[in-house]
Amino acid sequence: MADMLEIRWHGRGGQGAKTASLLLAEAAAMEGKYSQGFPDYGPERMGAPMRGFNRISEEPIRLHCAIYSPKIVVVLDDTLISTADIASGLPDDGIIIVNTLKKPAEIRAELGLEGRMIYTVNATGIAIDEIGRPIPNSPMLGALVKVSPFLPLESVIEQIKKKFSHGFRPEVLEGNVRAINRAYEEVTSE
Amino acid sequence: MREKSWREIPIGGMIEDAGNADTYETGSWRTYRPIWDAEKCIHCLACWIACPDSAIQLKDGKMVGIDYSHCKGCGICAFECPDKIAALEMKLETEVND
Amino acid sequence: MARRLTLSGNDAAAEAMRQIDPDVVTCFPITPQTELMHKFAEFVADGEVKAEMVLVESEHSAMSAAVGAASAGARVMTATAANGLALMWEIVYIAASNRLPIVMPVVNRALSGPINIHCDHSDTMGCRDTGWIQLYSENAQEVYDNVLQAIRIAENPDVLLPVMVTFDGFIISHTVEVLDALEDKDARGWIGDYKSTYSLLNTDEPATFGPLDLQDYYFEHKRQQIEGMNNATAVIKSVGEAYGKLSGRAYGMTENYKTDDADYVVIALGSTCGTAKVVVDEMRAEGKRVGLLKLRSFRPFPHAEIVAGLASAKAVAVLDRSVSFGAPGGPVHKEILAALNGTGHTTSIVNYLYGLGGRDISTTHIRTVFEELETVAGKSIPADEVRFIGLRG
Amino acid sequence: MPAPKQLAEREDLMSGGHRACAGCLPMTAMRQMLLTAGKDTVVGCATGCVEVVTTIYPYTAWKTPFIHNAFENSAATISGAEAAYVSLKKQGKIDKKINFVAMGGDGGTYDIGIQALSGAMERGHNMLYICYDNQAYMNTGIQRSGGTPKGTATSTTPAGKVIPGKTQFPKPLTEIMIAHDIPYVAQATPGYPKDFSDKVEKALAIDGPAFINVLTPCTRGWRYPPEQSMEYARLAVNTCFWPLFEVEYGVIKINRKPKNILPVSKWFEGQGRFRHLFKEENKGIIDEIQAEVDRKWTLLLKREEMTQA
Repeated sequence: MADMLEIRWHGRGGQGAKTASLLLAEAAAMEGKYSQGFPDYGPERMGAPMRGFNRISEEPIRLHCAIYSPKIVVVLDDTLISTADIASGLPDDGIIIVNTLKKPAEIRAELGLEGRMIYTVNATGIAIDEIGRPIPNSPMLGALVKVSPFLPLESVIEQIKKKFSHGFRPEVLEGNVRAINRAYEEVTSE
Repeated sequence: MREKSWREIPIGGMIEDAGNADTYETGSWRTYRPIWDAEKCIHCLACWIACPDSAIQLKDGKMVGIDYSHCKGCGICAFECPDKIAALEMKLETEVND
Repeated sequence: MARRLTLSGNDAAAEAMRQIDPDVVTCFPITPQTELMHKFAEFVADGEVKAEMVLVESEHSAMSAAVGAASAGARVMTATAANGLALMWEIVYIAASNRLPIVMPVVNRALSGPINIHCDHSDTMGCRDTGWIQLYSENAQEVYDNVLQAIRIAENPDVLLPVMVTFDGFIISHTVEVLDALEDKDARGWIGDYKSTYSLLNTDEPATFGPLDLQDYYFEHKRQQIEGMNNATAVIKSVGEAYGKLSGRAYGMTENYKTDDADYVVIALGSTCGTAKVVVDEMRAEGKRVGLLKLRSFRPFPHAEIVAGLASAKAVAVLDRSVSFGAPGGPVHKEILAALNGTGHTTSIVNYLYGLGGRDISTTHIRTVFEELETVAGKSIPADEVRFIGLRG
Repeated sequence: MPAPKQLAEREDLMSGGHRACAGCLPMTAMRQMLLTAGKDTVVGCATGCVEVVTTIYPYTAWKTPFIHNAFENSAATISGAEAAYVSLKKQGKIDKKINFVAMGGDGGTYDIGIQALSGAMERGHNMLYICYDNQAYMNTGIQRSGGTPKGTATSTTPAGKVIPGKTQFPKPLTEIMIAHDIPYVAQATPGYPKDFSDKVEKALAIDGPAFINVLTPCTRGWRYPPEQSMEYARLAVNTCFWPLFEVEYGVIKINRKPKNILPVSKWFEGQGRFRHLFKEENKGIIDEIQAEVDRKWTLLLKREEMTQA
């Protein structure tokens, strides 16, 4: 299972962390990979900190326990940095991607973290511009596959199209696609 | 009815023979017996519609007798028979010559 | 031809239900079963199924209406979890006693209290003597496969018993993963038509269902039920083989994973088995002879497969995800001891209680269990010795 | 509309040989219901006297399909059977018209079964629910139910030195069913067979859920001589304790307005369960019940006038 990629998403209820993790699982499967997507479940409602998870592998995935040491952590809301233990279990070569206006170095300072790689992108801004709503999950998927190219951008976009082709206006779909592309371009490293 | 083995009966407690309670005789429950006087009877069927045991026998919409194999002797029939007609009378089983 | 899908366990069950397209589906929502029924309700709303969906006011009525519909000759399904299963419990017995082949996915969840929505097996283990067949599923793939097989098992004339297909709440029900599904025509061909022996709707041959059954016949009817459950073992195997020919995924009563020469064997059911297989592979790579015995069918209980699977075992860990309060060990443990009784097995058997209320069981935990087995081999373990996994001391 | 003469042409679908008490009026109600509904009728009954006495394995008194499931779920069980019918009909697998009748005693209806009943009515199944109300849990030994009248001596509300029988008025079940806004609700009794038969016929003809509350005197539980079962049913009507009325799509019609309304004490007299009420110290209870009966009867007359308008 050495080749298995594990990802943890941090967000608040309503920001789409669960949707993003499920969407990513589907996109990976579409690429012929094996995948899992699952959220933490509790009684929390809109606004509460919550987490989503992914496993992605070339081989069938048998593990059904919690993810303790993700390779990548995606943070949908930078206000979580001070409250959620976002670096928990992250190995030295792990990656953190944060939706924020701040620079990676500022995030590193806030976290007091050494090692690992930190990336930032203004996903909320992009979402407001392109989709008209501050839902950062789609652009963060774009940033994620840029930082760790385990999936082609096209397959994520394809999955988004599938997801939004039913029951959504075409503008929403197109906005999401633009948002993913922009985040893919705009995500910055240290 | 001979008690059957588990291999001989339908599964799930199904009873396939609708209305087979008919073969179970409750007539022995009686202490009083309704005696019907065909001459007096006006066939109003007040007894028949009230009988809890389907024991009033009809033919072509007219009363023809009492099913003593099921009649429990409750006496509703005689009570419901119009007072002026009085075609049904309850008698102690021990007093009735069978 | 398989269709590769990415679905949660709940959606996998719903997908199988879409293909089965029962005549009647009764339903009352309970976490973590809700999304299964949401998905099926979408199929109904979109006209993809012909099923009549009865949205009842309680689980008690869900099972009651299922009994009514099945008695009317319909193919019937419902689904529930935990407290919902407990509320329908009285009628769960009646469904089995009346020999109604109802199939019910049960999403395993801790049975209160205090109230908890996460996985353990206290709900279905509490139902193990209701007369239902119980198939436990490791992942979404098995959820889908088991639901399709359950119909054939339940409706087999030698069986005619209801089937619970269980899967772990959230761990399986809410995890999206990859599975292969049958093409619709293959699934429909597999399921076939259903013709019940009796039907309330047959007014020309009226029958009485659910009579008062006293000292003179009740025992005979229970004996028939025992026979149906006994017959189920062969039927589960033959259905599992036939399904293997159709789908490439064959099933048995158990999955004996690398147990053939194993010194140390873990016995478990549900999602934990997947995690345990990973540990078995890792430890095998390290040269350790370890294996997993996965119970797929808990009712009927797979005695023969267990005896075979433990043939070489020096020590065995039985993992229970529910408590049998006051009994020596959990329900699975007791059954394993009973299965080995009289077979001459001298294996050391240790009972572990784990995962109550959704407490995670990790690869590290399972590795520790195997390591502990190495230390107990050859020792006599008291039947009432229970060890705990992941419990704060 | 069927009177006994017309019903006599039909097949009696309840066999003799069931084990009900001599003089059991619930069984008379069953016969009358079946004569009206006919053979293409699926009947379900809650656990209780009727179910027990008619289906002692290997015997059944039912000549129609019959199902007993449990105590509290007669309405849910029949709603499932009806759903199966709808499904199979939709698929072209069945064609003929079938009636669905769910039943329960007052225990199985007023009390333990009210949730399933309420749910089935709300869902709008095309079925008739009949409560055969004998005003206590007779099957288990005459314990009080939510339908037991105030002042009644039962096994669980005995007429004691301190407490003179049941202290509460009965739950107004018929009114609760009217409040469900279903197409048809009625009160009846086999003591008036034509009225009851008319109501069953109407309820089955209507598309959607219907409910009939049927007062069925119980010789054992009420403690009167068995031959007087029909008479006690009629007395309940003629004292206005049990008005015969129906509510069709919200419009109330009183089916029998007694010319000489008798005092409720006339109905109580001769019933052992009310004997203690005639003691001097309990007279006030009869007055209280009479006042309540008067109030409800007056209100019913006004409601009839109001809804007929």
